[in-house]
Formats: sequence, C-alpha cells, structure tokens
Amino acid sequence: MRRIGVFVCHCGTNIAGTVDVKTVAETLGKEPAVVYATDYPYMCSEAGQNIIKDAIKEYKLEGVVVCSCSPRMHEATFRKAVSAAGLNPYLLEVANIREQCSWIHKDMEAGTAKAIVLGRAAIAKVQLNAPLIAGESPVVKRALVIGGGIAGIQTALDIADAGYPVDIVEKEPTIGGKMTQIDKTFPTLDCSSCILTPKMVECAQNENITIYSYSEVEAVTGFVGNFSVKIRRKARFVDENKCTGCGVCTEKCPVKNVPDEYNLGLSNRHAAYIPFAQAIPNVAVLDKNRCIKLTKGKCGLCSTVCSAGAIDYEQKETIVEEKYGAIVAATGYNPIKIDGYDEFAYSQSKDVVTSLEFERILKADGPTDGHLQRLSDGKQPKTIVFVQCVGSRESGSSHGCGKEYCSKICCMYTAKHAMLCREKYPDTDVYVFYIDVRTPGKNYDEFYRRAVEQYGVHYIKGMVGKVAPQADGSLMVQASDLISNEQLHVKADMVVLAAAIEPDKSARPLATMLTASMDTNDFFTEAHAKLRPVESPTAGVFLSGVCQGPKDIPETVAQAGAAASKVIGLLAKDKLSCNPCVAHSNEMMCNGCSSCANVCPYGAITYADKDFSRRQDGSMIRRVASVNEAVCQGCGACTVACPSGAMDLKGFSTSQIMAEVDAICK
Amino acid sequence: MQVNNEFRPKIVAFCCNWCSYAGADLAGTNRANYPADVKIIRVPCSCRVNPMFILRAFQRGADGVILCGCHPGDCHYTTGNYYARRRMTMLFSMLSYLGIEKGRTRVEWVSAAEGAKFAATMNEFVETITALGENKRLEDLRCKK
Amino acid sequence: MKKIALTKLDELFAAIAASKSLYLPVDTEKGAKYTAWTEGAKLSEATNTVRSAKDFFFPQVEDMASFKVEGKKIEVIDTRKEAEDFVVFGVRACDAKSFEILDSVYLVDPVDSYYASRREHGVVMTLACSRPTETCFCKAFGIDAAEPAGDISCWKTEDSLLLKANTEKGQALLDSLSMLEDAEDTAADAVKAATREIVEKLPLSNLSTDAFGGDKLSALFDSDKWESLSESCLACGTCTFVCPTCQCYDIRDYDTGHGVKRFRCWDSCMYSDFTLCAHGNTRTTQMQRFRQRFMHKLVYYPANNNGVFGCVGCGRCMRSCPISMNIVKVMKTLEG
Amino acid sequence: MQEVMKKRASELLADGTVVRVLGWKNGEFAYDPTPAVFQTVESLEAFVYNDFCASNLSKYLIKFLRQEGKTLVFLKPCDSYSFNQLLTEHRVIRENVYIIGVPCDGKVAEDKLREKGAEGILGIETEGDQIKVKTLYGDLDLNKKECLGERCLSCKSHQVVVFDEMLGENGEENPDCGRFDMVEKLEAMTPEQRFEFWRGELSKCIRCNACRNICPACSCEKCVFDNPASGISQKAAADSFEENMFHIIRAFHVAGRCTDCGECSRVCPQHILLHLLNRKFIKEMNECYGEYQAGAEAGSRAPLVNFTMDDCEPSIIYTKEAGK
Repeated sequence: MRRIGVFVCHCGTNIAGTVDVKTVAETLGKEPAVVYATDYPYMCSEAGQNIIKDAIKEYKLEGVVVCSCSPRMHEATFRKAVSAAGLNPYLLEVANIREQCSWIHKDMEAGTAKAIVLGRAAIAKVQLNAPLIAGESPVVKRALVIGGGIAGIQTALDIADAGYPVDIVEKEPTIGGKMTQIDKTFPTLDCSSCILTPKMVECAQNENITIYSYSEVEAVTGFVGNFSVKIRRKARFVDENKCTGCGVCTEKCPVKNVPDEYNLGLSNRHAAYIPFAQAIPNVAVLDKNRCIKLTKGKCGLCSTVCSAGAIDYEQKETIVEEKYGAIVAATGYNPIKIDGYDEFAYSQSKDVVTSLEFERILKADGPTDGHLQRLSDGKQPKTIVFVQCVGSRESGSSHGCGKEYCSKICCMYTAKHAMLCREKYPDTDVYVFYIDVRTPGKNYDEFYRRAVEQYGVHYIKGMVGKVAPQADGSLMVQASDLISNEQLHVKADMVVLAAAIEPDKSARPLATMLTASMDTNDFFTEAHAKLRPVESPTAGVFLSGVCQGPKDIPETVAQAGAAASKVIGLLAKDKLSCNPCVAHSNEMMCNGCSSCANVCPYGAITYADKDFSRRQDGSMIRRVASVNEAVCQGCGACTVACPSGAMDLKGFSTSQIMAEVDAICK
Repeated sequence: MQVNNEFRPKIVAFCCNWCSYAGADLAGTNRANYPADVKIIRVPCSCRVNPMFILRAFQRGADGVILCGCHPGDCHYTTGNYYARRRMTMLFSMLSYLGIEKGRTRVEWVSAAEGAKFAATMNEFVETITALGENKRLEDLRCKK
Repeated sequence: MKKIALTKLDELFAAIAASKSLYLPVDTEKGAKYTAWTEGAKLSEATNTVRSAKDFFFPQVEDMASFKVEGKKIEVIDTRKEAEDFVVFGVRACDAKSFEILDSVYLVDPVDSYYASRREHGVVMTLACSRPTETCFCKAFGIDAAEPAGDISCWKTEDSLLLKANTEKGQALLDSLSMLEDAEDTAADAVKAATREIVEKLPLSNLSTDAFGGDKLSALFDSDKWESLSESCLACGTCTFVCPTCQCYDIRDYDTGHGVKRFRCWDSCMYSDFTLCAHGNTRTTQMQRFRQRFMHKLVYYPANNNGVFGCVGCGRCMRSCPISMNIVKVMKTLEG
Repeated sequence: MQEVMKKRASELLADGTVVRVLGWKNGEFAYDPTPAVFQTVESLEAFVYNDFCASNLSKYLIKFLRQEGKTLVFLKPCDSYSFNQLLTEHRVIRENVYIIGVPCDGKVAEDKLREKGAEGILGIETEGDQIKVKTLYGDLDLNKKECLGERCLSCKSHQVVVFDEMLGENGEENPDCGRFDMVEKLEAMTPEQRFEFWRGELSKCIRCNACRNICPACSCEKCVFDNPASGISQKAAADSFEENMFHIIRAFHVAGRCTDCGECSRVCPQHILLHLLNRKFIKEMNECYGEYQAGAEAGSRAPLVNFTMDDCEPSIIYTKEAGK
C-alpha cells in the first residue's frame, strides 16, 4: 500500500460553501493508505503548492490526491508541484469536487458525502498509478499553412520571418483570397490591394516560403511535431517555372465566355487565364473544363503563342508528400448562397447584388471598371438600399441557409459602402436597413457615425420585407421602420444584400483529416474559447482567420500572427514530450489477433513474430502486438477490443478504472 | 442504498475527457443542478469503457450506469465513440436478454458545450433509476453491507 | 436389517426430513441430481448422479472467514457456522468409498474443521446398484457395488427397501424411524447376487490395476505415452469437478469494498495456475498437468495410503469429458 | 467415408505432403472417439470417423501450427468456419495446413442415447438413419435424426467453407435452419421470465471451463478469468453475480467472432444452453449492422471492430423491447 497524502482545497468559498472541507480531509485521513490529509483555502496558490511539496518530503508520500477544481483546470499545476518535490508527476490524482460537486449541489451534507466518495475514488486510483515518463519525439521544423488568404499569408510570413520554412497550400491558382476582391478597407478606407499585394509578393520572394497554389491537402497522418501530409497539385497545364506571366495566352485564347471567378461571375474570362493582374504566382492556368485543346483535342493556340514554351497539355496532377511539425488551418469563408431569399429578388433582378459583388462593382479592376453602375442597364443608381443581416442572426432558419450567428463584418463594410457611394456620387440616396448596428472596434463607431452624420446615409432600424422589381426597372423596397413604427416603400435603383458568411466547404473534410473538432456551423473549435483561441484541441493544429469564427481583416491579421507565434513556439523546440498515457501491450498475453489494430485510428499498432521458446516447452513463435508510443494518442479503443486484456492504457488502466468504480460503489 | 428509508440510487457516469467531462464541468460552471447520487469517472474516450466496467459497477452496488461521450462524428480520436456505440448496443442487448430491467444503463452524447444537457440528462437518469429501484438482478450479495 | 415397503418410501423420507435435511437423487431433464427432499420428490432410478456426492462434505465454494475493514482498522470475523444435521440418501458404493478417500486427506492431522463438521453432521445412506452401466468400473478398485458402505446401507428389492446400519450414527437414525419393520439379514442376498452378476458382465470390470501403485512411480512418470494421451486435453476442469475423489482447493480473498471475504473453492490440477508459486510454475505444460492428475490417483495416493487407489471407478469423467479422454483410456494405454 | 479418409491420410503422410494428421481416434466404446494426432501411417489404424466424431478440430491447429511441418486436418462444415475465423485472427497459418473437407449430416449425442434409455451400452451400429444400440439391459433401435446433438438440429450450414480437397459432396448453407427460434422465444418473454430462465440455466454452472476451453474463439493466451491482474479472475462462481459475469463477458469477448459451432453447449457437463447467449449476439448484430457470419470468409471484419457513421444508438434495444 502506498503512502498517500490528501489535500482538500476550499477554493475560497467555491468549494467550502457547499462542501465541509474539514470533514472531507478528516474522513479521507482515516482511509487505510492515507498518511496525511489537510485542507487549505487555495491549493493552487504558491502557498498551497508548498504545503503539498513539504508534505511529500515530510511524510514520504508515494501518491498525492488533490480534492479541488476540475483536473482540466489545475492538473498540470499540481503535477508540476508534485514533480518539484521529487515525486513522479503521474502519481497525482485530482478529485473534482468543485465543477462536479460543490457547484452542482446545494446541500452541504450531500455535497460533503459526495466529495468524500470522489476523494476515495482518487485515492483508490492513485494507489495503482504507475510513475510515467513522457517520451520524446523530434519536431520537424517546417510548418504547413492551409489557405492562402490574408490569414494564411500573414501566418506564413510571420513563421518565415522567424526563420522556419513554411508551405502555403492554396486551392485557387493564386494566393490572396477574399481580400483581393475588396475595394477599400474600413475604417481607414485604404485600398485593399495596395496593402495586400506587397504581402503576396513578399510571400513569393521569401526564401522560407513555398507556395503550392492550385493545390489541395489530400491526406494527413502523424501527430504534433511529425505530421506527414500529402498535397495534391492540380494540373494547371502551364509549367510554373517557365511561365513568365506575360498574358499572351490569355489574350489569344479563343474561349472567352467563362464566368470570371474573380468577378464572381459578373464578367467573363478566357479558358486560359491569370485570375487577376497581381496574382501570385503570376502564372497562367488552363481551365480544363473549357479549354478546347483539353476537351476536344483541337486548338492549341496558346501553345503556339507562348514564347516561353510553358504550355503543357500533358501535365498531370501530382502528389507532393512533405513532413511538418505544425499545421495551420486558414481556410477562410464564403458568403452564403442567398438564392433561397426570394423576397429580396436576388435571382430575378441583376440590380440586387451581394455586398461582395458590390465590392467588385466599386473596384477599379471589376466588371464596371470601378464605376457605380446598375448591372442591368449600366445606369448610375440614384437610390441604393442596403439590407443587413441577410442570413445572419437567423433563428430556426426558415430559408434553410441562414445562420444563427452574427457575421460580424457586415455592419462595418456596409457603412463603408454607403460612405463610398455618397462620397463619389453625392447625388445618390443611400438607405441602410438594420437590426442593430454593431461597431465595437477601434475607430469603428466613429466610422459609422461619419457615415450617418457626415455623409447623410439614411440608417433605418427595421427589416426589409420585400424587394419587388418594377416594370420601369426600378426596385420597390418594402420595409418597416421600427422606430417610427411605420411601413416604408423605397423606390430603389439598386439593392445590396449583406449576405452572411460561412466557413469554406473545404474546412469540414480537412477537419476530419486533421482530427480537429468543429462546431455545428463548421467553424473550427478552439482548444479554449478564451485562453487558447488560436489552437485546435488537436495538438499541433492551429487556427488562423475566419475558419475559427467570423472576423474582419485587422482581427484576422492579429489572429494569424498569434497562430504564427504558437507555431514558432512549437518549432523552436527540438523535441516534444509525448503524452505518456498511451496504450501498451503485454506480449505474454497477446494473441496477435489484430482486433486492436483494427480499431486503432492512428495505425499505432504493429505486429511481429517473436520467439517465446522455453526449454521445457520447445519452440514457440507467436505474433504479438506492439504500440508505437509516439503515434498512439491514448484513446483506449484497443483496450476494449482486446479479448485477453493484453492491451492496457497507461494512466487509465483497467485496474485503475475498476478501482475507481469499486470506491464509488462501495 | 437506503438513506432514512428513502431509496437513493448509486449512479456511475463514465465521461470522456474531451466532451462529456468538460460538459459536466460546464454544468458546474453554470451552477446547474443534479443529484449528488451521480459520481463521474473520467476516461479519455467513450471507447475506453469496457462493458466489464459497467458490470463491475453493478456488482459493486451501482443501481445505474451511464456512459457519456462526444457526439458521433465529433470524437477527439475521430472514431472512438463509434466503437463505443456498437459495444454498448450489444451490452444493452445482452443485459436485456438476461432479464435486467431496461433503463439501468444508458448512453448519451454530450459535448463540451452542453452543460445544460449534461445536467438535464443526469436528472432524468436519476429519476429513471429511482423509479426502477434497487439493482437486484445484477448484484453481488458479498458487496452489500 | 430393517425393511420398508417401496410404496411407503415417501413416508420414510418424510420421517427423516422431519428432523433433518434430506437429500436424494432426483431426475432432472438432463440426468439425476441430489436435491433436497420435498413432498412428492421421486427417487431417481439412474445409475448415478451427474455430480458426485462429495459436494455435501466438500462444497465447491465455502466461506472461511471475513475481514471487516474500517478506516485503518481490520477485524477478523470467524464465519464458521455449526453445520446442521443432514442425511444423504441414495449414495452409490463408489461415492461411499470416495468419502473414505476424502477422509484420509481431510480428517488426518491437521484436521480440516470445515470438512469434519459436515462429516459429523451428515448421515450417509447408501443404496446398492441394481443397474450398473458400461462406464462403471468400481470393481477394478475392489468396490462391491452390491455392498455399499456408509452409515446405513440400503438395497432395493422388488417390493421393499432393506436398510442396515453400519455405524452408531446410522443405527441411531434407524432407531428413530418407527415405521421400519425387521427383516432377515439375508433378505438382500438375492439382489446382491443379481447385481454382482451384472457387474461381471460390464466391459470395464476386468480393468487391471496391476500396472499401477506406489511402487511403479518412475516407470510410469517417465512413460513416453503421456505426450499422446494428453495432446487433445483441453485443460478444462470438468473431470476434476465431477470426480468424487478430487480434493484440491484454492483459497481466495475477495475484496468486497468494505472488507474481505476469504473463501475456498475447488481447484483443478488441469488448470495452468495450479501449483503457481512466487517463483513460477513447476508444471509448465498440459502434459505435466495431465500426468499429475492420473499419477496422483494411480501412484502417489496409493503410495501414501497402503495401496488404496484414488479412483473409485464411478465413470463420471468418462461421460463428461468434452473430448472423451479418461482414466480408463489412460490405464489401458499405459498398461499396454 | 472413414476408409477414404484413412487412405488419403496415409497417402499424404507417405508422400511427405504432411507430417502429421489431425483426426479422431477410436475410444473405449463406440461413442467416445478422441481428437488425436497421427504421425505414422501405422498409427492411422486407430483413425476413426463416425457419427460420434463431434469435436471441432480447428482449435488444435493453433498449437500444431507452431510446430514444424504441414498438418493435415479433417474439417467438418462447422469446423471450417472456425478455421476461417482463426485465419482472420492470424491464429493459424494457411500455408502450414492441408485441409480435407468432410461432409457432415449431424452428429449423434451420447446424452440423447441416454435419454432414450441406453445404459450399459455394449455396442452401437449405425446403418443409414438407423442406430442399433446393444446394451446389457436389452437392445434399442433408434432413429439417428432423433439422437442428433441439439446444435445439429438447427445447423446453419452443411458447407465446408475452406479446404484443399473435399471428400464426398460438399453441402450447402441452410438459411432456414431456425437457429434463432429459441432466441426469439426468449425475446418474447417478459424480463422477469427471462431473468428466471437464465438464473435457472447459469446457476447450474460449475465453472469447469469446458465451454471456454473447447471454444475455438476462446483461444486467448491467458484468459482474463485466469489472470489475477485482470481484476475479474475467478475460479468458481462464489456469488450468483459471478456466474452471470463469466458467461456475459465470455459471450462478449467472442461476439462477432463466434461462428456458432455449438461446441460450448455440447460439452457443458451441466447441459447449460450456452449457445443461446452467442446466438443472441449474432442475431442482434445481424439486425443492427447487417448479416454477418463469422468464419464464412477469412479476413472479414467483425461487427465489433467496425462501424458506420449512422449506426443505431444503444437505446434501440429499449425501443425494441418496448415494441414487444
């Protein structure tokens, strides 16, 4: 029997309020193995930790039980303390008497009795705890950033700046993401391209950065410090190394009617194309679905005009396999499809556009060369209505595509749009219909007030009920003004819908590959909502930008930098200590039946024939399992699949769990 | 267990570390309420729970056992709860076949964000077990006081 | 000698059961089983019960002591209870002989008080065989199926049950049964003769034991036939558990959560953890374990008990072994 | 058939294809053959194959396949499923064994003869469906069909599913065997009735381990019940709970791996209907996860080491029960 010390925390009154901590300490002190038991107001404080350290030395403790808050909170703290006193950190158990006891129960008697039982269970378990030593695994000093928007770019630049190689995988032919499509940025109204392009160029020029554009992640295996990733490089039918980006092929290409993604389909491009002038890499790509040569085998014009000889119709997609120490998800977002919102007549009228389409209309390289025009007749709109929260903050989505959350960026960009309209075209009437105007952020509210006060934008609290295209080409907007409590009819020339944003569709399959968790909206879940906002619960996977939740550019850049600093912190280590709570196979009992390997999600179990011959029994070669401790993540699926009980899990062994069961049920 | 002539069930709840245990913590943080009869055992994943543990709990005097894990599809280890789901289905099947009252065992998927669900589930489970009364069919008389 | 009409058997059983618990073989769907007598219970006609009668004196599981643990205090509780008086009726000659073998182990110094208490309180009423079967070979071990031992020996004739007391305990029981009538001492001679006649015709009655005994130790131990004899043994304990003379037990402690219950239970030399010691196991192969069982019955036991063999030829192992390996095959193979 | 088998065994031993033959050896009486290994042509004299050769030989291969040389084994349909399952679990090595499939139309159970009053058996002769039992107390003419072992009455398949050569005609699967009839009957009972039924059955258990040790799926190097470190080791059922525990855990450990060969019930000296536990699992898994027959195909993935994303929830068991 081990010599156990029990330390009961009051947590101020958090525990002591509904649990009689003195009685708990006193009762547990009578348990057969317990040689010392005490209580203290804050066990996690330095003084509290010192009580534990001193007791370990004075009473020669061989196991420590701390009855306190959840182990998720302070297990690491107490392990450190125990370790500092010379005891193996895994000879500690935490009995959760706060979150799962004192905070739940109002009755002092019941709470105290339960705390004692939980303490007993921890004592029973710690009796059987094995001193574990964390193994080490080397760190591959290379990072992968998935997504080449501003989030990915910033993360990559920061990691590269710290001296580590980093690869960007971008599924489009160019990096840049949504920010390339935006005209001006709030709240300073500086040009989006002007601030983004230098960063894109820097990515291309930085020796530490490799850009895999037009590529997607195919498979991820491994674990923190040692991921192995397969990247599928789609065939662009242009040799990236030869192409000079001169653009001749894109001009000569006879296929001219492909909807241009960069302009959200508001204009057309050629089958051979460079997405936009500042694309990085500045390399053409042939649209394999539209190129005549690739679809019908004829044409070949681009090849003849390409002086660099870069066109390669035979190019195949390739798989690049690379090892990484850390992976950053920066998969970004898209506006939701709003075809379902019939009331806004989006599908019926060309002059009902989304905000991102409106950005394209305002931007100089857009379909209207930056002139504010109606897409139907090219006329300059005199009255523009902006509708907020289209698909955002929708409860019980009636349209099947709405989101419960606030998309966060719409209020600000709408203020920007309204302001730009009024500035460039002062004769335009601008209405904004909103539920709330949300402007938290430095200089944000000032910006919004400028739109109202300085630029005379009509902000009306209320939702638009219907947009009806009229015979004269105008749009009749029916809305309610909630403040004056009246129905409004605004005859508009253009309606701009602030569509909600949602995570990019590629995020869900990626999360599965990364074994990273997601919330119900397919945003990546962070390890802790407040304290670890840029880390995924899956070790070695970090989050950058909107893939974690809606955010604007400054926030995205801040988070991208934070993710980068976490990655740098990880890559700066030569070795990582592994979770020692991993599976272990007892060869003497192993049947070699492969049940465990069948259920292992990590492929951590391998088999080998081993010689167990003994003098009396003659030759005996058996197939037995062994666990790669660096690969095993400690889920324990194998332990139950194993009929003989040869497979056990350190830290959560069968005997430990049964001891807890026994202690609880007695 | 009889306390002042009133039956108080003994209930063991196995909770996976990543979702349900955190959900149970959240229930506490939110000051939710459920009976003290429920005692939680932390396991890394629902797939760590051997049917043997559940039988053991009944042997030692538990009146009800509940297993909580991440929602299918959300397992921290990707697939653990899928295996747990099959194993528990089969265990329930066998217990029912042996004539053990239905409802003594339960599986519930509780995420880290579902503190309220955790508390509600526990309240409901305690109610069910209290109605079923003492576990007589899977008891070990030697373990009774 | 006493007698009672077969038609009045129920009366007799009722009278015995009035003062003591009475057990007797009763037919079940799958063979005869010793069962506590209750009104209407019918005595089985079967040659023998599936399980042996040793259960009465040496039950499969028996509590020995308890330890109550409270905090750091441990209290030892003697859970032994005085056994209540009981009567076992219908024990065959082979099982009756097995009690002598168990006695020679448990009633010699140091006396096993648990066993002794049951022996003291139990009255054995044997019943001579009338329809021995092909798996019977008691004769090979010098047992007369027509003359069973026990506190009281009984014979069934066409119309009556004959009873003869062999011990004081038996005599006292007979004396207490007023419905018994006197009978001639020779009344059972005819049924005895008939039984002996059938026994002569049994295929295994002439099984020879000449090749066995305490003096044949090394030749038998080193025989190269054990290997093939044991090759299909499954290492289950069926033979030992149905055997009336197998007497090995294990002592185990069971942690109840608030104390410890110490109990003993049958063990089997066929099990891999039999003879497991701190240093390891002296018998590492099934051949060795298999050999042990038969060497014990045929060599070691007679060596220590004046040549008496540790088998009574009841034939239960022959009927229950999953792979039909048994002591008869072993004897014939080793002998041949 | 016996003579054909002997002949093939002799040939294969003689030409060195195999170094040992795993078969059955005649016993003391007509009804008690023992599984045996024959290493010489001469020893095959004692080889026997008759209506009483019920033992499933496949489990022995685990032991023999660790020894040198190829083993010839005769597999009946039941045994061949077990062999495939062992192959799936890497317990046997296909290359090290030469399988001769032998057809089986059911094996006669000794206890059925006893039930029909056969005691003092001196000889048994079978001719077609007729069994003539000569006993000390008179002769009996019995019908073989009425004397078949319980498991043979609901035989799932007469087909040998893996072999190198087949002697005689291979049979077919028998999907209408009604092997789940008794399970269904139990399912239709109230929980109380079921509880009583199983108490009655399992309380007979003497923990002799015959069921476990004969079971081809229970081939663990060390069984959890024999392993003090497992925390649940037990030598005898010291409480009614332990009787349940042993059989539940055993059924669970073989769930998805049990081929339903019925050896457990055949060998139980207490005649407990153990196969009904295994069949329940087979039936339930079939219903929840689709038809699966362990051992039908080597390398198949058993239901409990498999899953689909849209598997039913455990509560389905309660819904099912409520529906009854």
